[in-house]
Amino acid sequence: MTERDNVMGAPDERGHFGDFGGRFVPEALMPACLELEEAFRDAWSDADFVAEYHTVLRQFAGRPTPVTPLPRLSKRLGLELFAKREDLAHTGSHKINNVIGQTLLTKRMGKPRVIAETGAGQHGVATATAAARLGLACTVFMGEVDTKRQELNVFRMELLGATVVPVTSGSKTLKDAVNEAMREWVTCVADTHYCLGSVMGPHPFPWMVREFQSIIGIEAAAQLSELGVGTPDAVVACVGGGSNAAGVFAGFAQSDARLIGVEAAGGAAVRSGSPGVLHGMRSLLLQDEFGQIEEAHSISAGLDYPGIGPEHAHLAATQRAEYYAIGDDDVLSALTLLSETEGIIPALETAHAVAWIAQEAGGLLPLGSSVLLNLSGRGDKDVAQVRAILRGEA
Amino acid sequence: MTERDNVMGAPDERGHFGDFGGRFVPEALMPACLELEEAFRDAWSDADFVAEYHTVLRQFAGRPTPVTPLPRLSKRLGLELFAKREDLAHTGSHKINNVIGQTLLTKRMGKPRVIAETGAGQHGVATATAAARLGLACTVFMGEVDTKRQELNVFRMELLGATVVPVTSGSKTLKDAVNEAMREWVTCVADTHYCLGSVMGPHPFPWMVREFQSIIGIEAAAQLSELGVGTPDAVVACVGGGSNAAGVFAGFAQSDARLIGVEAAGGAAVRSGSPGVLHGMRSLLLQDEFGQIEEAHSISAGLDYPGIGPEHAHLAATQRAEYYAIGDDDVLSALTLLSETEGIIPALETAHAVAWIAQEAGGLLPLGSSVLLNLSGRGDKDVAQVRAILRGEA
Amino acid sequence: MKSLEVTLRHVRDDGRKALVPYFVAGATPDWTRHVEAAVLGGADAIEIGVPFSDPMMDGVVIQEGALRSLERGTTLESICQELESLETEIPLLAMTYYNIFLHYGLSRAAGRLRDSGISGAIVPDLSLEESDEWRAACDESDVATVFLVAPSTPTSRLRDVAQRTQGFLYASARMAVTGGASDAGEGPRVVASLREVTDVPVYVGIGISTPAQAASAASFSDGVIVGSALVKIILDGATPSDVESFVRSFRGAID
Amino acid sequence: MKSLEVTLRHVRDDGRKALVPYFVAGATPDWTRHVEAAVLGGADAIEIGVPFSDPMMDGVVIQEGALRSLERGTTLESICQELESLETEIPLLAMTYYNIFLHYGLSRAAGRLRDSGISGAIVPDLSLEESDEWRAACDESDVATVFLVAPSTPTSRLRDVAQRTQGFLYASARMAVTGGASDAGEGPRVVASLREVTDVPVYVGIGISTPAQAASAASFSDGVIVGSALVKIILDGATPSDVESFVRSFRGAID
Ligand SMILES: Cc1ncc(COP(=O)(O)O)c(C=O)c1O
Ligand SMILES: Cc1ncc(COP(=O)(O)O)c(C=O)c1O
Repeated sequence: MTERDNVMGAPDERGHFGDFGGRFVPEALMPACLELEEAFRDAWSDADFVAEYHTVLRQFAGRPTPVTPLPRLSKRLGLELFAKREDLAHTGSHKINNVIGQTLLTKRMGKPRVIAETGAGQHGVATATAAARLGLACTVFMGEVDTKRQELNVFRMELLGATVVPVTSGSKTLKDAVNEAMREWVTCVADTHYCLGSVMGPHPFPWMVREFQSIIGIEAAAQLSELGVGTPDAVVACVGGGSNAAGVFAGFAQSDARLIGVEAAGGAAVRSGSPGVLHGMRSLLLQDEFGQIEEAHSISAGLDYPGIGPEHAHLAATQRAEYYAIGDDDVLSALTLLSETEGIIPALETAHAVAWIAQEAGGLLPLGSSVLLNLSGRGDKDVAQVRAILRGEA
Repeated sequence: MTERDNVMGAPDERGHFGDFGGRFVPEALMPACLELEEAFRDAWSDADFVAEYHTVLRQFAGRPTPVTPLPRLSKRLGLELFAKREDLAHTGSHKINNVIGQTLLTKRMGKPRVIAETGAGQHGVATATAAARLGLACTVFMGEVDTKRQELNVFRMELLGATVVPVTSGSKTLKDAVNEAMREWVTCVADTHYCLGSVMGPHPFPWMVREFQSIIGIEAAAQLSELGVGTPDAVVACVGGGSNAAGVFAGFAQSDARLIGVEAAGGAAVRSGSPGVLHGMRSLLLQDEFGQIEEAHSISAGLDYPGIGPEHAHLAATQRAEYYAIGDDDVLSALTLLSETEGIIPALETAHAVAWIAQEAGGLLPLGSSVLLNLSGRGDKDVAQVRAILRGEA
Repeated sequence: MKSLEVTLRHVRDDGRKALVPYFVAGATPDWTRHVEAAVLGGADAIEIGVPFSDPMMDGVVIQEGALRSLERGTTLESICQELESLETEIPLLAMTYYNIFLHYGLSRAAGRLRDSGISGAIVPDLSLEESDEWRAACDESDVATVFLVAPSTPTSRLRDVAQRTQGFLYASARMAVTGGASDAGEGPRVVASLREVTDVPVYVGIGISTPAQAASAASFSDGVIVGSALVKIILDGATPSDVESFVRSFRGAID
Repeated sequence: MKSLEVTLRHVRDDGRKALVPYFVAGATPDWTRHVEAAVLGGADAIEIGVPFSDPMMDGVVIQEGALRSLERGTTLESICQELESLETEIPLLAMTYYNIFLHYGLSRAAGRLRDSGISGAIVPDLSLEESDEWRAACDESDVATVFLVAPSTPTSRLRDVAQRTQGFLYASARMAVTGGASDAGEGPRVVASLREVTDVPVYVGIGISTPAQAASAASFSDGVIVGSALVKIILDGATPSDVESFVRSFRGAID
């Protein structure tokens, strides 16, 4: 096996991707992590489970999502652009892929309840959705600040029958919602699965979530071939925790495509972070000189996280993937650009990837390059915020 | 050809479906209607055009949308329920099918601009989307009352590069937006296509829009077969102008399936209307004893229309389809029901169809019936409104 | 030939350009006085607009007139009743949208028009293709059906419309709904094309809001129709004598 | 055997139940006085909580303590410096999350602990599986690594953890983060299982907030850890003498 063959393979038996990953959790949660790992290994090698996962993705979540050529934006930028349309998946982003996998696994483990953390609410809505579908009880932890910023997503979760718990500790945002979900999990691990929303947390989450998201890249690779494109020169995705990026990268890890992750400048764990341990994993984190975790700051709640999934830290360290950062200012014009030229309003998270492509066309992306943009989510959730910003009200 | 074979066939050469339909427009618009009819006939029999239409639906709009079994709701109601998932189409409803057809036709006719009417904004957003994709200029007429109720949809259209014109005449809602779009069209018909949003208006619109929407029913019939269901006992859709209903009915017109349209009680043109002429068509309309058109009143802006497409009037007259009405009160609980049991928050429009199914399970729908619900759109656009109502704020 | 056409051909044969003012019936309580004043001012025929909730071919002024009229409770029936007391020799035409007649019943409507002294009807949303029933009903009651043509009407179609119209042909000067306009529009071209296919009188309307515009339109046609400009002064509070001098100013310009 | 364990085994061998109060270092300016008071009150060892921004295993009280401490500018270094002036014979243990040590450098951290008189460390988010590096660093500096077990820990795993822990085994009485609880939890069962696999001293913690609870826990274990209940009175303004009598009340109960 050459080194390339092993890129984005399984982590080692303790969940390490090179120097990163692992399982840094209270002993109380270790058995649950071990049980989950075993359940996942077992399910993922069970053809029936895999078939059910694919059936639900197809019948319920709307997969495969298409790859859309972007002719007008391509012309504008001098590139050959394609978008993998996770915005068309049920609930409006790639998050549903992961929660469908995890809720099916929850059922298989015989647990009647899931908990989840959420920032802007996308993962919370997705989890509440998948839980409703299977009749699982669902509690979502959300920073109090975010429950106020995203009232409507709170209400969507409630409509779906979930209970939303505002988290008042720490910075009252995503990072603290994870802490609180972990604290809750300790108390109910016997009958509750913690449905983590990105490729982060203790082993097996970063690996499992990547596996559940790899459908994105697997589909996209096949679709690009059908379109006659073959391997694109670059695959570009925004990175919060890194699940949509990991999912799309997975389809191209063994190819020659450049893999490019775009972080929010205010949450750029690769560019501005250093190795550390948080939320059960060793990865790159924003932290101060004493190892206290710093708050991330981004216009997009979904990228407002001070860490990154451990596999990304490893892909960065081994230089298989490149990571760049985009500031808030460039995000809005990228959102408008894609909307006006192609009729697709992207999520603010996704707009980071668009902004990077627009900025680097003719730069880091030579003119004429073929580029696959992972269009991780739709912008409907962000429209009120964007409007307020553009009108100078926020 | 038996009578059934001709159900939902083409209208007569003047656009009549039985006693309904036709072309009641100012002479100034007659040439445009004739030109459009010719262009449509020509395009629709041109394999290249049809192929392009299908390619765009697939690559851009996310078709085919899945048929989703609804096991938990089925069990609750004692039916065998399936949903055709138009909520997963790009922009969140079936409206995109029609506008993709019409904008491609606009390009083919060499016109650089489209105009459209919109109520809640779904058709406006869809039109702005398809126009952006093709680089067409786009102006959307929207009742002033609706621009205020649906500020965010106004902003979405603007993000997509469209101009939104608030209509201040009459009741300042959908009906008046159509009037105003017609008035505008008179002034610019040479270079502008009027992209009508439902199976209404003068010939060829009701026919053409139904053809562009029939993809819903055609796909659904094939998908139900794949699921081993074959012909369902009933196909149920909500009816505003009637485009999603016509689209899904088209796939089952020649089958034994009952076709059931559900109107809003406050806009029930079949139950409470009478024959008349409005907006270029002869159909069933809500009108007073003097032939003045009455305003419709519904919790859902998309059903807030005093008429119905002429083909539906004909299907009602010939009893091929049945039409029922659901009041506002039953709509909210239906929305909650589907959300909680299946993890799908439907549009308020769609919730009318859900409410009817829930109400008639064991009644007009015998227990054990197989039922296809056309899930015409997602409820995200309505969440703020529903929340305000449930909290007693609206 | 319907009485309307006989009368209007006489007007033309007399070398006179026809002047046809338009009123929204019922927009003000004294609207029939306005009509009488217009007759005094020199009108050759009068268009009586019957208000409809959804006046798709009308601009803001006539929309406003229709709204006010409907709010006052105006109906086709009330208009016909009020017209019965109107003393005038010149032809009256009803102008409204098809649904009003359809709902009243086509034959019944045509009869009611005739009984209240109306000899013609203009139904802007009734296309030639859909007009058989209405024309049949009108035939029973000697009511003329006046059709419109527009700058967009192709020549082949002009002939068809001209063949079916009765009384006169209403030539829209521009691609627009009713309302003021500052330019001359496409009237000359439209009328010239019509001359090649018909000898029915051709009146020009849509956007004629000043005596000068009327004079120009009359120079190449058989008559002019003045709508929004007149409705506007009425909505603004014009007295019957204001209306009379308004109409007279147009009369003077086109004679 | 690390010094910590030698000391704590002596305590047990003396027939004494160990009392281990927990403090958030730096939560108040006079926190070292509180520690001294606890020693006077009868503590057998002290847990020194080093505040971390994201205390995932802690409930609201200790979170609040950590927040206050961080706002006061507390760092691992500042704590160690302050401890150097503390005069006490009983063992001190540092309790914090792994990132604090990792960031400081593992060997450097272990050395710094030892130099400031700390002989053990409890790192609740450091699993056995990930602990090799830290234990190696601690070995260089005679710092004991204390592991936790929970009611969820299966028997097979209890043995592994017990084999690796140094000084004592921290048995969580319940599936919960730190904070008060009203019931006895699963302490008896957990401790009983541990007795079958190890003779290392077993202390019970998590949710012990009253002397009565402490007495009950001490009856089946070798010692008790009292955290949130103590931190709470300190955050509420307790003086050193309040702390002393608080600890004394627990001492009395377990003796
Ligand atoms: C649309 C969208 N894209 C991206 C992200 C970032 O998450 P991840 O990096 O795990 O894909 C989010 C998170 O909420 C999201 O909603
Ligand atoms: C989701 C949805 N369903 C239904 C309708 C009603 O339109 P139609 O009857 O043409 O399908 C609308 C109109 O806006 C809609 O948005």
